[in-house]
Amino acid sequence: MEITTGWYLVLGALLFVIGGTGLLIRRNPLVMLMCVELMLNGVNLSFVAFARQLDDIGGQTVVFFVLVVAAAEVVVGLGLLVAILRRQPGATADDLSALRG
Amino acid sequence: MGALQILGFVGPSVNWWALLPQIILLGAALLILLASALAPQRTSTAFTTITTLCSAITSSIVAIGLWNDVKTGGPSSSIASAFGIDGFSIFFTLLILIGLAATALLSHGYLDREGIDPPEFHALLLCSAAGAIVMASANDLIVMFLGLEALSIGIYVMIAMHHRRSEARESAIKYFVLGAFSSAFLLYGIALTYGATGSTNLVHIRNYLDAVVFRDQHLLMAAMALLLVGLSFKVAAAPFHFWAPDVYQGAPSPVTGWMASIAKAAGFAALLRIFFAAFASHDVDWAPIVGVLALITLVVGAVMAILQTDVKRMLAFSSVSHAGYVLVAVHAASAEGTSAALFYLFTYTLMVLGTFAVVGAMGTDDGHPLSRYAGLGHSRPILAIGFTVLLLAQAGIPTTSGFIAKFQVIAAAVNNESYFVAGVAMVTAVIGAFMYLRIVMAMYVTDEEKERTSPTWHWTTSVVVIAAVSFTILIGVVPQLLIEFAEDAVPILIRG
Amino acid sequence: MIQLVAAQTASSFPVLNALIIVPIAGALVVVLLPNSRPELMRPVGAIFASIAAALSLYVMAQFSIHEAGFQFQSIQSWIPSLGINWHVGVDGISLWLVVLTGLITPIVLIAVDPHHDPKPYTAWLLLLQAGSFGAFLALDLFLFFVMFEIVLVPMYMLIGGWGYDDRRYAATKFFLYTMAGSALMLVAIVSVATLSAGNQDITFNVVELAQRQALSTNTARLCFLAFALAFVIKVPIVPVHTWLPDAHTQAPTAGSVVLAAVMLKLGTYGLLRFGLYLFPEASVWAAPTLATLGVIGVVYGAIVATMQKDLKRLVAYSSVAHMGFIVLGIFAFTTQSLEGGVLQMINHGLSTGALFLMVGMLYERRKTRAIEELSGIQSAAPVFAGFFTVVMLSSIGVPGLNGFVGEFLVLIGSYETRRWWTVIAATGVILAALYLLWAYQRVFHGEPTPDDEQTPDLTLKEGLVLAPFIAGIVFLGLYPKPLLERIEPAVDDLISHLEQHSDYVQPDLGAPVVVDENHGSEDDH
Amino acid sequence: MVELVWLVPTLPLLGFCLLLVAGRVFGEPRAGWIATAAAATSFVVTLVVFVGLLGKDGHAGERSYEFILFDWLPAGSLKVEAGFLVDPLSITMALFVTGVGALIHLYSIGYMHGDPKYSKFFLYLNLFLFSMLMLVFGNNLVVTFLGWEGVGACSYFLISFWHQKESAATAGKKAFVTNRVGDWGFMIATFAIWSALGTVTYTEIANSPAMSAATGTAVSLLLFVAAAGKSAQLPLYVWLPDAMEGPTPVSAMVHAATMVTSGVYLLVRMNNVLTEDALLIIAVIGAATALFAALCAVAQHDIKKVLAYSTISQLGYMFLAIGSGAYVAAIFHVITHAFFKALLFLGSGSVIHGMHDEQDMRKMGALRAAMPITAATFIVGWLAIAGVPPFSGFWSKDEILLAAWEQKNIGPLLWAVGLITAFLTAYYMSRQVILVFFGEQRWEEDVNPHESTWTMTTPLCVLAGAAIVGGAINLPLVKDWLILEHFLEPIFHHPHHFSSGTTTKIVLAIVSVAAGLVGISIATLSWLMRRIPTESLEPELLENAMYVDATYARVVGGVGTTGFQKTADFDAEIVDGTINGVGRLVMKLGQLIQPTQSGYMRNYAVGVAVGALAIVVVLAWGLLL
Amino acid sequence: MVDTLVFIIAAAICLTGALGVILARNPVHSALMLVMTLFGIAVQFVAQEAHFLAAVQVIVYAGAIVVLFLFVIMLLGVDRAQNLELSILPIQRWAALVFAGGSLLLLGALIVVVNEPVTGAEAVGGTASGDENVRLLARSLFSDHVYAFELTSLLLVIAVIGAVVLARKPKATQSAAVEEQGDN
Repeated sequence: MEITTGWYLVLGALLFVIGGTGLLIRRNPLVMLMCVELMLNGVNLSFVAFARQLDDIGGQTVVFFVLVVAAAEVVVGLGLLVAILRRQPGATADDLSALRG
Repeated sequence: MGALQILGFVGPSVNWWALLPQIILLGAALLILLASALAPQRTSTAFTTITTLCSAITSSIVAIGLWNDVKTGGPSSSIASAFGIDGFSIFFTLLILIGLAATALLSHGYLDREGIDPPEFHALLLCSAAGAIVMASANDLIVMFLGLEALSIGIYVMIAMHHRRSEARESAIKYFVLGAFSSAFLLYGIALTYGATGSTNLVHIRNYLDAVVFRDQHLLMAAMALLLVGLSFKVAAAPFHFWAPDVYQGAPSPVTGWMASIAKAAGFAALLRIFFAAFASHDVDWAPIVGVLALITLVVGAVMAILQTDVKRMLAFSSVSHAGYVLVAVHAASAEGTSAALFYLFTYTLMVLGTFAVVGAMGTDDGHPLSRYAGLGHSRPILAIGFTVLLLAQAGIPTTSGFIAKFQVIAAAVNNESYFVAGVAMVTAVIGAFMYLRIVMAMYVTDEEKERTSPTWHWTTSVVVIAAVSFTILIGVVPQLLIEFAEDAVPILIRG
Repeated sequence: MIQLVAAQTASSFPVLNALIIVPIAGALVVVLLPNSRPELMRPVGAIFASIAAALSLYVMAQFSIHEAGFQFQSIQSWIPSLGINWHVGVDGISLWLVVLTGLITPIVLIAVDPHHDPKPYTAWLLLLQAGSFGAFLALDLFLFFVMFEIVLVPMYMLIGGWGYDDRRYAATKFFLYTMAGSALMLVAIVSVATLSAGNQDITFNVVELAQRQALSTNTARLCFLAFALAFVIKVPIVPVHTWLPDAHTQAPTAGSVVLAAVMLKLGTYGLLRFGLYLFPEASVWAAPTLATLGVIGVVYGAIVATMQKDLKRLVAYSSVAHMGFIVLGIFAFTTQSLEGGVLQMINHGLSTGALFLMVGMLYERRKTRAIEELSGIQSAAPVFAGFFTVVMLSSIGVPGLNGFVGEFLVLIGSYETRRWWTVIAATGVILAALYLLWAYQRVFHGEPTPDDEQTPDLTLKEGLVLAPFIAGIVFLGLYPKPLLERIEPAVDDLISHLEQHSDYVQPDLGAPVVVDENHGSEDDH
Repeated sequence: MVELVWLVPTLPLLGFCLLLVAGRVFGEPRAGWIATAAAATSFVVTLVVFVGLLGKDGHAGERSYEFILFDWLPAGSLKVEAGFLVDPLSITMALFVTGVGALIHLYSIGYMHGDPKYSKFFLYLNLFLFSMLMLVFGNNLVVTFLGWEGVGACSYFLISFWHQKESAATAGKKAFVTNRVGDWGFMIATFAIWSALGTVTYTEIANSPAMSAATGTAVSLLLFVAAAGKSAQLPLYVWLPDAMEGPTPVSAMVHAATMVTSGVYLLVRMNNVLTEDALLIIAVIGAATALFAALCAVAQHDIKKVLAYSTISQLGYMFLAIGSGAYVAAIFHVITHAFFKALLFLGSGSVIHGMHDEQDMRKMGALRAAMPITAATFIVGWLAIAGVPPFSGFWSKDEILLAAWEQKNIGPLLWAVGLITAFLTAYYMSRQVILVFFGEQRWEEDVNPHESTWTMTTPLCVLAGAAIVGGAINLPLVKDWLILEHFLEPIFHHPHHFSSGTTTKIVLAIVSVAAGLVGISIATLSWLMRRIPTESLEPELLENAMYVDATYARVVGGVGTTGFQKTADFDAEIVDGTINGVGRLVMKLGQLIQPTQSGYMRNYAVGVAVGALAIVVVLAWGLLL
Repeated sequence: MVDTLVFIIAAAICLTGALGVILARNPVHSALMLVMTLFGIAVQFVAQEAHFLAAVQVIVYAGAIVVLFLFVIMLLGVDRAQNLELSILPIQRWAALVFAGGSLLLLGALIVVVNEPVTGAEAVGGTASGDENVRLLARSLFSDHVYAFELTSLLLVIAVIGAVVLARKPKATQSAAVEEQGDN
């Protein structure tokens, strides 16, 4: 059988969903960050697939920017985590729930 | 660039004049950083504040110039139509610059009090302001996305900069994780839009949607849905609002003000540009769902607000219901509705900045319990009356800008024949009013007349409060000018 | 607003705008007075309020009698892009309410001592006066709504700032209840304006909209209901009246007086000016229901009043009963009933206002409003008792005093179109005697307790404060013609408007059977 | 001369104003004299007007003059003027109102001696006189209503004049509220007349075509309700006995001579709208009241209570007359009754005064020696009311009985009731006279009763005179002697004429006289000579006025109060509760969704994720279209 | 045929990696699983003729980002195994189930209804065909998307500032004395 764009899209979507689910079920903030990365990669894959389908380079260009954004987010996110875990070692996402109601 | 030309490459034309506001802000940011890096002793808050203010003022002057150009020459776009220059973008540019100036003034006293490094704070403030401007004037989804990230990431850091409070860190991480999560959705929406229309450029998307009749719309619809989700998160519309109260409560007050006013405004700017301008041809599809979101947001915001005991949380929920109001205007999917939304955002921004100015000044180590405000009417009558005006304006009492704003939103909804939405909006306004009245009551109706320690007060704060109050009342009495401004600022998509 | 007044179309002095501006200016002046001179606040405020009062009297004097339309009109463009104008004018229906508003405020300012924070107190009262003027004068729906809402704030502040123990609850309830009522009215206002725009440009001009009558029957009815909801809550009509007793009881004396004398009228006035005028067909359609509610209010209010233990609550419920008469009169649609209704608004303002003043004076003396804690006041303070008696009789509706005139016209007018409603409503006069006389007996008759014996009698100042009320009560009771002849053209105009836009036809009342020769022949209309 | 009519009410009004302003300054006795002067002059002026009226030709309808002061309530087609109507009826009423009134003013000067609120009393009296004259002279229903309510208010003030006494205060309130029930009828009647005839002015009503039978009857009955309220007929009479809490002159003037007869006046005034059916009902109720009240009077111990019930009973007579169509007879009785009842009340007042405020007849007796003038005059009054010829009471009562006899439907029955009442009247009055003035002395020595001052006795003598010769104004013996009847003729739509032959008249007269004498003799036997055991003559039932009042009190105090209280609670709990409930409901809703704000960022993420999913599904499948 | 095979294998790698990321108890394992996924995606890029992107993907992601992750993990020593059962939010799992299941259903439904090709749109950013992928990329990067490109610099500046600010130890003056103090 011949692999159409749809297949790639489905794969991307699956990655996105898995990432999302992971963020919901994991409470280790680092892993949650990874899950976000998964989602972004799913999106990247879709972009490339579309680019291919449309025979349009724009889609690939966009992936660059996504990479940058991902990098920036990770840097800041990890910075935050470092700042937090320094004071509350081993804190999980659920431990950070003083603000509520 | 020369070498590329040899390769037969021609870069897109750049309207530097139009870019100038952002460039000024970034320049200021870099200036501040350099100064702090090179200066031997700790950079003074005064310096950074003044720099920020000056940049804000100069770029708003530029923006006003641009406004005149647009009025005469009509809207245009620049850099391969990635960047739109129309009344809409300039409207928001000005709004953001006002917010920037106000936040700078608020932070001035605050940073010294809390021992936060001014250079980084103001640099980040300037950067996220630039991001917001980009978001508002982006003609391209990717540009818009980048602007949004710049705005948000800046805010994450600004929140977390308050080293000494665990609440600050908690709210930072919450906002960060959820923000990243939702921006992933947004990005996916962009991807699907790209797939469905073949471009991320709004102009192209608009033209394409006008021209083509889809075999099946699922892809486009999914795209719209995800874009809506991403942006609804930014503007804190239910059910994507959960972060707002916690984050607002934990964040330093100036940053809270910035989030509640400018982040929201920029989010709505993007929302309007994408849905009202680009997806105009499909409003029958998106308008209803926006209406539903508006209803949920209004109700949740109002009903939750009246349960709160912490003033900052109250205001957080009230800002949620305000988002609901703007959504009602968006839901109208008409030029009238859009200008109503713009008017609302403008007035709301100033109200909320003034409000958080007071809140910031009233802050204590034990948060913002309502009791903290007891007797304020007697201990600081001027401050109290100003705060009262701002609160009543948020409640939408006449002769304040808040009422005119609500009125226009209702008018837009009614013109759109969505009477139900309008009715619910008004009813929730009543529910919300209860919350504002509680604060007013606390200030004026005190059983014991015990004199309280006056809040730590910096004159810059008073400047903001006075400006906000006088603007609120002025616009409440003679709104015509601002209304015309908003009417001229309805977004227009132009190629090249 | 200021430069709008400046932009007045010259011909005549824009007295109505001045009416609204003067108190606001007064409020500003008072706010700017130094805090070190608290004794200045009320006199200065009273001066400005009195200027406004004088202006209102000027309006009354200049008002041309046999003219139906709006007089002293002044229109300035306000928010052109929304089709909103600053449009004020006065006709026979609003004239006397304006005068009442003008006169009441200075009196209460002089009469009632707030005991603390005289500055904000004075300022709020002045703003209240300005807002009330605005609401009665507005001929632009938007402007009216603005004024209708804005008056809530000063009253809220007065109750909250100078009220009694339970003021928090009362003030909030008052504010939210009325605001909730007017919430839907705003939607209706916009709907009316936009839907009747058609191909013409949108306008909020009441006169214009009333002439267009562009709404479909059902839309008009829905809008009318939205308006009516706001107004019946304000009136208030049973069963949405419960904010009133709380507000009245907790409010400071000045608040109670203005609330009773002026603010409640916003409801009935609104029903007349906007309900009947904008939605004639819908009004006729809803008339039976509203008239019924009015009658229920008359009887129910009286019954509940009888059982009150707090003097202020009792008066508050008596207000519910009296306002019920007005509503009945309005929705009986006859010249007499409408004139009676308008007149009754004034009468109720005088008598109930005076009652609240006196209850306030009593409270100042005895620091209680509980009926069972008072007795034999008449022996201790005969003059006070005498004044109270006069006002009470007026409230009961004894002929020769103003209360009777209004009630009588309302009832005789309603008898033709709403016979059985009238028969029941008339029992209200029995109940009124019951609850007031019973209260009077318990408070003023009997042997005074030791504390009561100390009760000082009316001071000269208080007497002077009450004098205008008494004078008005007696004068209106004996010679209401000056009012009636100014009210009548407007009322007839309204009725013919009703007949023109609905299937209602006013029965030809009292066609004279004989022309008696002793004096001029009857005038038919 | 007739034009002077405006002075008649104005003078008492002036007196009122004068006393209102400076009553305390004048003090005793000047205040009293001022008031009396006002009343007296007003009587004189009335006489002048009367003479002026006599100057006109009665049958050419010239004896009806209207004087319009000003437009009172001009509203559209409704035209209500403040105006006076001078005609035989109003002038007749005015004459005895002012006359008797003046005398009672004079009497009060002595009676109220030493009262702390001396001037206030005369203030009220003058105000009352003014209101009463407005009632009488009003040229339309509304002005009459003004007076109607005015006298009501004044009687309220006067009854609760000594308001420190709980009973007095209550009695005043009771009087006003009960009267209000009647006023309700008055108002509705006015409305009905206006909507039917388009006018409320008497002259125009008189010239109007008749209303439809139903309306007519309704109006008549409503008017009768009004009259029943004022004139204390069943079932609204209950206030009158309690009204005796007021000072005795008040009882004499307000509750015997003048105010209570205004009901009669109203019906006579409106005679042309009264329908046959209504008249029958009026007659029956009148008769019933007469009998009932007479029975009650039999067993009273309070000297004034007896007179109070007797008043009710006599009023019943008057309505019996009206019901039988004999308006003249009614007015005639009104006048004579005014004379002798005022006389009796003032006499009783004099007795009470002399006995130092003792009102219980069981503590009196043999007072004729102590107070001869009082005794003599009182006896005159007694003979008059007992219907002994030639005293005035005989003539008027006789005419009423005759009219009753001739009543078409149930004449003889009504007559019989009237006769029994006459018998009872004679009995209980004799009982009173004997208990008070004759028999053995039953008061302690230290009381030493004394005759009253001349200001009090003069009125007694004058009234006594009037009570003797009062009948002369309408003697049936010769046609031309029926002065009153001829005088009043013009105002009647269907002038009433007795159809019976002379013999019938004479027989009936004899019978009634006989009844009276029987009553007197029984009383003498039982109370003076003690031949008949008296215990049996004062049954509990009658002593307590057949418990009617008690029943009312129980109903009002029981069912009424609880019902009202229930309503008040309903208002507080249900109506207000609902509103507060709405608020609580909103709060509940909030608490319902508050858990979503759990503080766990992963929970919040669920909101985003699931929300996104939902929106995608909704949009992709156009679920909202 | 070959590309089918490639797709299937690569897809398998991606999905196992992804599942590994979210299911591994130990964050370190998660990180490594993430690397695996990223490689799989790189392969897919190649299959889509986005050679340059594939390279960047490997270098930036696997090379930089994941290393950063591991670095932080080690730095903070949070490499403890985390038991999923310990999750204190019971409803959370059901919510996740709803999301995952719902999304999969949605995806399935879309696969059924949406028929190839998924989009009817046509190229605007210039063809992406074949060998000179890099040149095309560069051209589009510096023409159509130059503004976005410049914005990334802004983003990176913010990231740098943020990293500095957050990583910096708070000045001893405050940190010791008024730890956990201050207004907001």
